[in-house]
Amino acid sequence: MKGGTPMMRRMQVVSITVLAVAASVHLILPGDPNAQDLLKAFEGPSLPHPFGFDHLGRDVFLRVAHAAPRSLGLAALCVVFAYVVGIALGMIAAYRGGFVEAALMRLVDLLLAFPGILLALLLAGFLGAGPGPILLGISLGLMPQFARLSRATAGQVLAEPHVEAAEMAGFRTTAILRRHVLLPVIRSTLPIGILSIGGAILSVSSLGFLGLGIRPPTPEWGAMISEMMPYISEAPVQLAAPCIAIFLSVLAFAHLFTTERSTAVAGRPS
Amino acid sequence: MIVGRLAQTALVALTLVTMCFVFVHTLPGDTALRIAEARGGSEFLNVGKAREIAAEEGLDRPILLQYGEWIERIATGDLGMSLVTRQPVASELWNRGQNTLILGIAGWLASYLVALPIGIYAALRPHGWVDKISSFYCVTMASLPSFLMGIGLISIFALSLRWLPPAGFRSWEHLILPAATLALGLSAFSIRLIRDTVREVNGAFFITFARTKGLTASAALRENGSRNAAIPIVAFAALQFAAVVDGFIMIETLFNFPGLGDLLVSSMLSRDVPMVMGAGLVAAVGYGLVNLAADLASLALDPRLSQRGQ
Amino acid sequence: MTDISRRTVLLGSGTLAALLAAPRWLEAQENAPKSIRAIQPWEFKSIQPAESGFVLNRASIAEGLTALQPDGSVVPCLAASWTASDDAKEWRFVLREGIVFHDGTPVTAEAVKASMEALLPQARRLSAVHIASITAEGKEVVFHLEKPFGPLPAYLCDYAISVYAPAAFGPDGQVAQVISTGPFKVDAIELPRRLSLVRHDGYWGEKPVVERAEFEAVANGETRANMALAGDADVIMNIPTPSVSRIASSGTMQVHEVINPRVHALYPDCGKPQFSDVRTRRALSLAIDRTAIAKTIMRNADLAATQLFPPVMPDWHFDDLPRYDYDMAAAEALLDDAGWVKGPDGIRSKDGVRFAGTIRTFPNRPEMPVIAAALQAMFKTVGYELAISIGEASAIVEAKQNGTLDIGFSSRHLAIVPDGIAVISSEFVVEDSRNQSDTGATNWRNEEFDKLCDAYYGETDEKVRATSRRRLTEILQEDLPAIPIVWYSQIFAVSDRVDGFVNDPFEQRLYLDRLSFKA
Amino acid sequence: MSDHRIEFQLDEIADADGHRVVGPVSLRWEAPGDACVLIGETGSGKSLVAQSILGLLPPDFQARGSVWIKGNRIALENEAALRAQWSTTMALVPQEPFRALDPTMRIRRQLMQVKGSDDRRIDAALNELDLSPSVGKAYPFQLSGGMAQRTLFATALISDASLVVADEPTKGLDEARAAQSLAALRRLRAEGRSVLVITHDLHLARQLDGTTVVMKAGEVVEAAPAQELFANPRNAYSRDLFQADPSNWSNGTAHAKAQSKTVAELRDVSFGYRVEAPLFENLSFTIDAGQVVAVTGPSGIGKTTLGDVLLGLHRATSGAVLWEGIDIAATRGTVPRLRRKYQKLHQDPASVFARHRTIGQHFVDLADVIGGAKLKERLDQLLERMKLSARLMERSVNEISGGEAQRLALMRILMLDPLLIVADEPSSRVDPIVQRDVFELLGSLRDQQNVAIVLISHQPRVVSSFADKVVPLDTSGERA
Repeated sequence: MKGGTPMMRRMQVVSITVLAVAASVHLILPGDPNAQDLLKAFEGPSLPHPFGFDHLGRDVFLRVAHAAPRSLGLAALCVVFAYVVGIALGMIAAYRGGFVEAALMRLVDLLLAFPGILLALLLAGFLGAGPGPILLGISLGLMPQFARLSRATAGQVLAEPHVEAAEMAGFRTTAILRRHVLLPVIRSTLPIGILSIGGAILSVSSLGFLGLGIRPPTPEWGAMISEMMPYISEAPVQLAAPCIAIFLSVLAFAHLFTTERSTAVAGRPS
Repeated sequence: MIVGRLAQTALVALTLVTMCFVFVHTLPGDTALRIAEARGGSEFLNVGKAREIAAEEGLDRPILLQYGEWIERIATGDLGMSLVTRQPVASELWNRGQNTLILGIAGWLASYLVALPIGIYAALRPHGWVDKISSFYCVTMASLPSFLMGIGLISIFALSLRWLPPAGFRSWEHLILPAATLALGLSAFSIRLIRDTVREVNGAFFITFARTKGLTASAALRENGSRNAAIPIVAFAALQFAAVVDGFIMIETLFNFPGLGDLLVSSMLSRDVPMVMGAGLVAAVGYGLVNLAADLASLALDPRLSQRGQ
Repeated sequence: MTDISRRTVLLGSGTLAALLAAPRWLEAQENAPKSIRAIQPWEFKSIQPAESGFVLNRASIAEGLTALQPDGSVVPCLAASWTASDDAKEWRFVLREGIVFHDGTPVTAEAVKASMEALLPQARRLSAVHIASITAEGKEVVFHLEKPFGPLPAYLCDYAISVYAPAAFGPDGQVAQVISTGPFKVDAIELPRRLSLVRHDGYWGEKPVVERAEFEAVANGETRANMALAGDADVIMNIPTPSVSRIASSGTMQVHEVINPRVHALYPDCGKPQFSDVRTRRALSLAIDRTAIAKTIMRNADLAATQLFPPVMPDWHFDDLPRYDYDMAAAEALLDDAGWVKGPDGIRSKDGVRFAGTIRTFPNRPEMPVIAAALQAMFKTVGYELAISIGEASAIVEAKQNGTLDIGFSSRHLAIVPDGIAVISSEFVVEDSRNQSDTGATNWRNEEFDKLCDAYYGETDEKVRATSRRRLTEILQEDLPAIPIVWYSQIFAVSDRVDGFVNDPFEQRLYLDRLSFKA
Repeated sequence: MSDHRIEFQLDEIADADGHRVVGPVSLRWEAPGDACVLIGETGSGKSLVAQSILGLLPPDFQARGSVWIKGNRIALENEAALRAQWSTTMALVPQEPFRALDPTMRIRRQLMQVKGSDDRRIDAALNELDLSPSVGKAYPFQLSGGMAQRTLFATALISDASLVVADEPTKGLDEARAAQSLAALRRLRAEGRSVLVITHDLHLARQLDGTTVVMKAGEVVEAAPAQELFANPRNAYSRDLFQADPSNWSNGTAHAKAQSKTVAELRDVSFGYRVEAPLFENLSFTIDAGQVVAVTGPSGIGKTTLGDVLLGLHRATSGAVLWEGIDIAATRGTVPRLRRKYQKLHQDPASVFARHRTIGQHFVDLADVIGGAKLKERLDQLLERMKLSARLMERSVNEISGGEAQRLALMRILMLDPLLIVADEPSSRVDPIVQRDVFELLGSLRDQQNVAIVLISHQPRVVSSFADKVVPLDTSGERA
């Protein structure tokens, strides 16, 4: 996170604050996010209940707050999983070359051809709704870009003389990969990894919106939006709250690593 | 290269279709019962009826045999009949595929018609107001899930202003909102890429050197820049086009658009095995063809690729 | 530098214009004569009457010998009249004069007989009738039954045995082409979503006012609500309740509501230790705040179920039946009585069995998962832990088959055959040849109930039948093999452009033929 | 002032903070076809001078001064006015030709872009520079480095420029190709174009025979006509610089030991990448301990690959490589032990240290193969012997000078107690003074530790003064 203009640095501080608050605010809030009181349904915002009540009389603020660590955590977990597997595959492909590389990269192409939502949909049917299929579906969708990027970087680094020098010194392969290749690969892919968390939040909420998210009544932003959609005119605040939560957290991840180029790089073919 | 790409496409398609097949068959739930429900509705479901369907359609035979038969049929170009509608899969795929293709092309084209001028202008006037506004736009759009964009567009243009229909596909007006949803999402990334690429090319030394030959800045950029910038942009555009398949499921659901994504999901839910496999095949082949087109475009644009073999 | 971007802009707008001008093939459809556009939620995946006949009847394409009126009465349709023998084993239906099929061929007794014979094997509800044979005698179609069967005219309203022309059937005996007798005939079918209708000029009754109609399936309720808000159709069926006030206030379409012969009910597995004791079923029923659910979720307090059958089926609805109370204290007391003890987490258990289970429901009717979520909280208060599983309806049947069902939450149409006995026997009578549905009560058996049902079919004395109905509903009320939650109201949005809308609570027909455009 | 005279007066070039980094420099071309040559080591500011005259200074730099050309005075502050001279009075022949050429455009079209260009002029220019007309149809990537460099000269020749600025016109080129660049510069002069050449190639400066200006740390230390300057440099730095040139090295080091022990041997070795024609075939030679074997030949002939085959980094297509008489392909068991004894001194010494790690970490790694105790002992010894500070160990490669990198790279190899070192173009990327240093070190290694050295170079001048044995690689692949 070195460098950047003061504006960018300020944005980073704001982003980190937003994410930290989002991830922890539920800890200090009293009350059960699933507690319902049908008589309070659609009650508007008030001071103790700033986002009002939903169609089942549940406190929307509580639900948004409790959904945050789950959505953010799940998204981050998807990326971590995809990232670790992706760069491992990428580095192995680059190091081994030949058939291994060709086979691994065709596998990656195959995953790219497979629509991520469809994969999650299939897996949800297969494993039942819940975090498991979301994790697998989204991770498998994200993994190819990390594998490709890290293969490219690892390929470049492996061609550098310091790797050759290390090989000539007779070091073990794992030592060479760890000391000479891993860090440059992480450096070149980590910003995109962090940016992808934003995308993963979008995917998690999209799946939630399609009804494939976490089992009810556990709160989840996408599911909350789809639940509140019919009441758009009656309960606009209750609908807007999870929308804004998604928007802000994705925005926060986007600004964690804003440089001149990074925004576009995330979606860039490698 | 083309042959290689085609072979790869065939391989991807086969694997994808096989995965679809395996998935549909390993999904929990009784296939025949699902088909019975899809045919006759959720009420008065009957296990006996499901058994009849299973016997009629041969669903109780060994899975490998069913798979083998499908592969054998596909080799002769026959996609079979839908288990649910009992209509030919091919004609349904053709109808839906057409719709999806029209939607995809419209959304994709619209996004580039907007992104190209904005991206180029922003690149030539860095830190100007177009650059700033477009950066803000990109970050904002990239932070919104596509379903929220779609809901927003429906609320404004269909429900409040009543300019455009909210759902279905009966006229070109029905195309505007889903295509716009698609375009907004795509342009968030393409504007940035175009801006960065054009800026990079504009700063390349061969542009400066061309200017030392006596060319004006705009002439140098036009003559030496456009092709160099086009290479990564075209590659990215093709990648985005191939990636819209993912967006279709959401957008077609949201707009009740009779396309391939919607078909894929509904046939998956109703366990319409031949339809799922057919749709998977079309998706994979489509993806492969788009990539092939991208390769050909790169080949045409980048002499380093086309002349290497000579 | 500017000339580049200007050039690109010009190029861009040119292409955009070309793109927008291109789909003329789409515009052509808009220039077709004005037609009525009706939207309903159910996709039609086939043209077989047993499967999608409800759509063909609803769209006024197909008709049967008898018909069900919006007021619940069974009236002559293709049959002008009918008579039954005293033992109710021989039924004669006299056909109307001069009726023609959509293809212009006359409707003869032979044709009706052939159509009946072709469709009966698939028409599962009709298997309750035990038809020995059908004969065509002049203008009469005669049904010879093995057992006496009083409610036959009501059973003949079933869409699965509407009458189709001889030319409609393919060589395999399946319907290959939709050729029936209704006021509209099929112009084009695009499975599973679109049906184009054109006026059947040879119709025997009052001919449709408009020449054409479009009948379209839009499965997503939200989308239907949006279409209503945008005024994108003339009649829209199944408007989701939350959108009603919005549509009403938007002024584009009128909202019509009527209570249907339909109920949303829980089907607990009475064989499971949690539910084998009727006290536990009663306790759960007591824990349900039906009024709150009806008010906040269904948006209509009148929909809180007081018994299985809603008032729209007066023969089967008894105002003086004891109502379902909402009484948490009584519920807890019943459970304590039954030996279910609350644990530290507030969930009860008995003999190591946890008072917990999964409710299975499906999202086709969007309010059902919401009701399930409401139940989840209500049951938790009395110590029952409910997990929710939302999937396809067939998952309930399957769970029932393999014994994994705890509670099914389904919606049931009570009057596809207008006599409630059809649904009662198929839902609650076990090991009966008439039980053609696998969606009903699970592991519940009541001998008195079975006997009463059996006798009801052969009974022709209306007084005896009324007593039986009373007793049957009482048993259901006491023993709760199904726990009704709410009834259902059909909500239509109807465009201001059209006149003549008929609101049929039985969902049999949309009466598109009565609609006309306002001048 | 005469219309033909060109005069350049640079008062200073200041950086963003206003500090002077270069200047003052004044150059003058009395008659058309005159040449000025700026020489000096990397970082002496000679390239900035060239950029200032063309109005191409990097954004943060600001030049003060003026240039008189064709009777006009143009202030160096006025970049727009300088740019207006492009092609009509001034032309640039940049270094790194592949960055200067549009990769997607055929050469002829790129030449057509020059103001006032036409087919006749292009044909004439190509002809003058010994380029075949087919070059016009080629894309840049299809050209060799030398050809690409000459197409840049062609743009200058086609233009009307009376002053051509050539930046490092021989950088990275082998001797034969460097000679072509020299010929091109002479052609330009013969055509009446005045030239300004920026180079660290003393040979080029001497051959071009114009006014030669020696720069150090942004300042001119000496300026005189080439013959005079080279024959009799007055400034101490100039003398140092000239002394370091390989052609001035004292020949024949005190090396005459006849060691019989063979460290490595190549037996009928051939190598080629899969589809292409083999780079070399049936090559055989031996390398004895304490011997210097030079591998020479033009660029791209496979010298580096030969070195890699010898080091076991590439596997020979046929034939055998033997280390101490053991075939490295056949006997896997003993090879790992010998592995670290066969080392390579890379072309760019800094590149053997990963940028993301400190220098010290690279040395600590060696404990894996030589053990922790030995590591400590040798490290201290070698630091002293190489006259290097222990503080360097904490720095990353970006924070050390080229000379230090060279010594550290060599030291890293010595830690492994090598039998043979392949030195790959050890002089091509460094300034003459550092270059001489390296050779002195290598020489002492050979003498004191009996290390065999394989010297890969395209500079016969370097080789002749140092090697015991020469293996020329050319298309025939014959051994000496």
